[in-house]
Amino acid sequence: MGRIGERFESLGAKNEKTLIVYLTAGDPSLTVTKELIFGLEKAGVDILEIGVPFSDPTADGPVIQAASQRALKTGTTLQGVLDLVADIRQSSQIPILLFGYFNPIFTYGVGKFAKAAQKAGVDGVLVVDLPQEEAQELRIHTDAVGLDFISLVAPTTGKIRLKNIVRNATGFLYYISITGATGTAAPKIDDIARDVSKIRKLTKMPIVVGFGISNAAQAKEIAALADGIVIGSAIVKLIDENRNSSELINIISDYTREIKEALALQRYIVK
Amino acid sequence: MGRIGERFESLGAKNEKTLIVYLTAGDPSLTVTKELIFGLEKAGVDILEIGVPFSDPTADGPVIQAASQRALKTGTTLQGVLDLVADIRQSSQIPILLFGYFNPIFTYGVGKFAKAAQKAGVDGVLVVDLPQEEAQELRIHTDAVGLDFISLVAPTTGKIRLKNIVRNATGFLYYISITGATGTAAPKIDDIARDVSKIRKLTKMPIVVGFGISNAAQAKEIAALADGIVIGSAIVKLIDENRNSSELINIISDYTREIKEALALQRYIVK
Amino acid sequence: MKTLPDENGHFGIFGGRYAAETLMTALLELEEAYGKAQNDKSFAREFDWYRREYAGRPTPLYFARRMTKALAGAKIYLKREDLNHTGSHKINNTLGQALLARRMGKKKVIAETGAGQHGVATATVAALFGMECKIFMGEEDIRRQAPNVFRMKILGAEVVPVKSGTATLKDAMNEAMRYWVGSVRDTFYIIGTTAGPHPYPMMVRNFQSVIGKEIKKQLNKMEGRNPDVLLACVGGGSNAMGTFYAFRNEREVAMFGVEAAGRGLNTTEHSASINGGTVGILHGNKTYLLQDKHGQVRDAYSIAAGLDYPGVGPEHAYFAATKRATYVAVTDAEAVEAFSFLSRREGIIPALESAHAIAYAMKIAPQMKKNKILVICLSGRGDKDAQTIIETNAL
Amino acid sequence: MKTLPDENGHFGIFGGRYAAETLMTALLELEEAYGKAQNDKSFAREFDWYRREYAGRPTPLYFARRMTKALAGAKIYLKREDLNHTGSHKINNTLGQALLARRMGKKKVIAETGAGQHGVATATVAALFGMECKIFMGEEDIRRQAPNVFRMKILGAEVVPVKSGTATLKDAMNEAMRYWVGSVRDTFYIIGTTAGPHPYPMMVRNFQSVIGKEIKKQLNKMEGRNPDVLLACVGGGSNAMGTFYAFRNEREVAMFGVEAAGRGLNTTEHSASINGGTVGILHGNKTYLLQDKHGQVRDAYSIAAGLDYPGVGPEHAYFAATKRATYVAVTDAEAVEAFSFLSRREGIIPALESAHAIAYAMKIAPQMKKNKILVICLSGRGDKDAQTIIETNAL
Ligand SMILES: Cc1ncc(COP(=O)(O)O)c(C=O)c1O
Ligand SMILES: Cc1ncc(COP(=O)(O)O)c(C=O)c1O
Repeated sequence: MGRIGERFESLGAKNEKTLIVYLTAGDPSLTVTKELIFGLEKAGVDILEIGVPFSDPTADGPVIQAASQRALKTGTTLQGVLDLVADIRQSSQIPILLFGYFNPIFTYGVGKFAKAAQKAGVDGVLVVDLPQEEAQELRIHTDAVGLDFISLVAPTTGKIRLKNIVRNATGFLYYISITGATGTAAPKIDDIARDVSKIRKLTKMPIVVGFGISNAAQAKEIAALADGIVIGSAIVKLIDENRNSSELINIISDYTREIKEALALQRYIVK
Repeated sequence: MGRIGERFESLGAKNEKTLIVYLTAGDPSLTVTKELIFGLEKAGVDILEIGVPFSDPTADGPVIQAASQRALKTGTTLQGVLDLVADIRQSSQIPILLFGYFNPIFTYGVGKFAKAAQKAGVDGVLVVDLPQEEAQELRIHTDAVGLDFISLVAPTTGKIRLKNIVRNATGFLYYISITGATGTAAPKIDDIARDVSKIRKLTKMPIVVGFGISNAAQAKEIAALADGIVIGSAIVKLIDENRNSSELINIISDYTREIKEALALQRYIVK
Repeated sequence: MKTLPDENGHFGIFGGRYAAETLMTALLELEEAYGKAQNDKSFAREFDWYRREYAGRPTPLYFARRMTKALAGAKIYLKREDLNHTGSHKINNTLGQALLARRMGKKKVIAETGAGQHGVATATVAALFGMECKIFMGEEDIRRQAPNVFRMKILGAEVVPVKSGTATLKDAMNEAMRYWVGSVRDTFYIIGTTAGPHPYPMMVRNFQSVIGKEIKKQLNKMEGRNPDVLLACVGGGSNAMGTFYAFRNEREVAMFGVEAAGRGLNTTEHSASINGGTVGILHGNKTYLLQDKHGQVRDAYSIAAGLDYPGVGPEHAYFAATKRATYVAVTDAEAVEAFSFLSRREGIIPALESAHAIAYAMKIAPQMKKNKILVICLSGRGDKDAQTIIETNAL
Repeated sequence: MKTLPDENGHFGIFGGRYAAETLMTALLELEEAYGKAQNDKSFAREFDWYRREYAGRPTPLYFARRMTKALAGAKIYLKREDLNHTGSHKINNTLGQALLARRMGKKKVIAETGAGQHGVATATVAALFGMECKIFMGEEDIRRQAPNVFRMKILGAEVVPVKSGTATLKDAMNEAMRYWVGSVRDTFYIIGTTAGPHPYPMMVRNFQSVIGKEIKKQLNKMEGRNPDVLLACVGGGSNAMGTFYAFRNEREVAMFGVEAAGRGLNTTEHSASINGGTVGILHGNKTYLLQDKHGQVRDAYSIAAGLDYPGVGPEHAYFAATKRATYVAVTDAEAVEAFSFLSRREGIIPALESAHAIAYAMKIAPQMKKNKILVICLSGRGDKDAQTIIETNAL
């Protein structure tokens, strides 16, 4: 079991929900990303989802699109992100997931990538445009080096398909809480409750919910239905709004801490 | 025989060439047209060709088009032109030919027109867009009241057609000296010589040449080949250029006199 | 019905050959050449080949299901002249005349144009047959119909701006005739509608009559019978006469020609020569004209540049006088509404000219029984009218 | 040649279904619905009816006499897709997809567009079938292709301006996919070329394959044999694949796909994904892409907005890799020259996209023997390109 699984296990043992935070590597620069990551870790984030910028992020809403564009403009590359992870690993054991699109990985070379990622200290990958039909191309390499390959489940995912996804899943299941690109709508609690319980019937694997969660109240409410949640666009937006502020790290940390605390309170609530 | 035939006869007897001058009635106004006509008569013009303005003068070049437009703008109508002729007849016996397009006449009423024209003292009509194929519609009325119906012969008129035209002609034959709208090109002497002699072989009727003659030298040269010439666009242009001059009548008279004198000299030249 | 026109080009009291003597020989030669071509199977073969292989004929007779449903009356078919090469019925005629010009050994052609559709169709056949081409167009129309001006230039034609009069179609035709008077020996004048001196109205009608012939054949195949009503817009009248002609002797087929009522028949701003004009002579023929009481031709007006003409083909005048066809008129506003209606109901953007026919169909179809068949000539596509529609703020 | 793609939409190493999980169910449903439609004669009948009666098919295979003569080599035929309703081959595909959408009970359609031709063709079928329609279009393209934007609006479609990236086709497609991710339950995405995730490349190919089937039939009737060379421009590749597909197993038929070399293959300003790209994944499939060494997709450039795309249909990638077809490229300047050449020689104004195919024909036809037959797919008409040509000062 890798860092991701361990984290879910230890939090689960405490009946605590997992907080995953997404940020785009290189926005506003890799140096700041590194500082942000340390800040987030201190603020209590459980798993980091580091976005590898891509020129054509077709599953992302305007906030993450813009972040990717900014990151690319400052020269961020997949190699740069791997180097960043390696650098972080010098002083931190926080579980790290790379989140992105297939083309930069394909161009890097799938085999080479898996090895380099593992060596840098990456724990898992989530490739938005690699559904199970195409996943083998990368998985034969990531599985070989023990990287988790995180699968997405959408509200539109059918029954049979869901079974297959669950069967092949590693790490955790990522349930997309809206039918839409990242950050483009507010999740509906009832739908999430229904879908998560469907998934739950099929597997004991951790289930996290992401896409569109933007504040502590939402986070609390949704986390109650699953094993964890992902905050993405909300953080990216906050980073952008405060890019020139000397307080950037504090602002992000405070925001994150608030959410983490909201989640932590949940363990005292009877489900 | 009407005034037109008599004029050709008397000039022919003196071996003198006929000078026909065209002007657009109502340009710049019917009052000025009347003064111009008296001036022209004094300057020695033999036959007057009075243009009845039409909105769509498709056989006229830019100079006469513009004159027609001006005349229409000042409210000139066919009735106005007939009244003008009647007015002139109070004091003058100069042969008068109306020149124009069929529609104003048709709208006036062909029978009514013929009678009114005859009564006003018009001697002949020349309708540009009434070739022999359509001429009967008007001729049954103009013939009935003894108006000359002047026929055009073009450089493009074929042999058989020419014979027919000549057979039905009254007054004189009007040979168009250019293949083009009025005033749009300079006539070619050799072509005129050839064509006029062709016509001459078919008839004893007077032949005049018009379209594009603009100065005394040309007039003399062309008149030598025929029984007379028509000056049109050149006069209309001169009227327009001097419309605001108190010397207008003198200028037009002088110009005309010069041409008339050039023609008069010809009788001393052996043909 | 006897075959018209007579040998001098008369349709009853209409038509004829009211042309300057300079042009008469050319008109007679044209008549003769056309007569020969009509009797020459190789001309028909050639013409057919170009119509089929180049222009894309036959055009479909399309059953407009959603339009029919929306109007809840007669069954509506659209004759898709908009699908012709260059986008309107005009090519049917320019192909015929250009082939004739070629037979007559003429290497230069001229034409007048208003909307630019006939100009484009002429420039097109001139390019196709390697002829020199001059298009006369009013300066005002050049402004209004810029895309078509550009197409003509791309095709290698010279566009001659006409400044006289109101600088629209009538003036362009005046100027083309003047130019022809001066160039008649080597130049063929391709007139764009069933107007002008004989033999043009007859010849253009015959070249366009393929429209009605196809309708007859197609509808008989689909419905086993003739239409009850034919509908077409009338500018000079070539698409309407092309639609009507094959049915002239079939009394059971009612025919409606739709004129442009512009800002209203009760104003002076319209182009409804039959509904709002009187008999007169213009551009070589006798017909209904918009004119004042002195026989001065009035300026026509319509939102559809191709209908913006103060006369109408003499055979339509004859059809109107003898009541073989009925002539009605629709306003700018009705045409614009119909333009939008057809675009949104059928995905077919009609030319503003054709939209006049659609507009009239919108009036009568609902009053017709469901078993009645209404065929509309969709004379052209409306791409060219984008600018005009923008200016109406109809969107 | 075995039938491709395989059941997962792969053409050799190309193609596939690299799509977000949210879309997967829709893609699978689409595949299933399309499979059913393929086996349903009533779908074929319906599709045929609309192609014939509405779009105006079959389009002529026109023997271009004057072009052939001018180039003094192979006999040249033009497949006249420009004569289709809306002016290009795009309607072949949008009709097919809209009929499928109707079968699937979807009442809303979306599409991306660059030149606007696919947008117009989509807005058209949406109007025809009474569907709600949104067209995603880059702001830069909206500026360049104003007449088409206007046509879409007239047809009742909403044109959604896309500001992201370089605001051209790639970005419009990104945005359409994003919108689809959010609306997939009731919305059908009509992709405009042989790209996108499986089953689009296969489905669009099949819908467009009518082009080649007609060529085969028409040429065999006229010449008794297959062409020696097929030529078509390649943007996403739908008109080219439509042209090629019926001949894929006839080895004697050479095929050339013509990419846009823009300002030159040695610059970064072109759209030649096969000639100047490397393998990658974009918009749901693996293919040749213009990209940097980090796998970031580069901006494409071409004077022809419809070719201005950094990818190419996966089946073309496969044809290129297996050498079944040859992919070449011509520059903006060559295309503009060909645009003018065809306009003036044949009276046919080609789309700037199609002019790329003409330009390559101008290179190879003179080197071919007179008894060889060259068929060019004239994918669309050039009316839409007036503004662009004005800006080049080519006149
Ligand atoms: C599409 C279209 N329809 C109709 C007309 C009117 O001409 P006609 O009455 O000769 O058919 C025109 C003239 O330009 C036109 O372009
Ligand atoms: C006329 C025309 N040809 C070609 C293309 C390129 O597309 P494809 O390669 O899919 O045929 C386009 C795209 O807009 C087009 O409009």
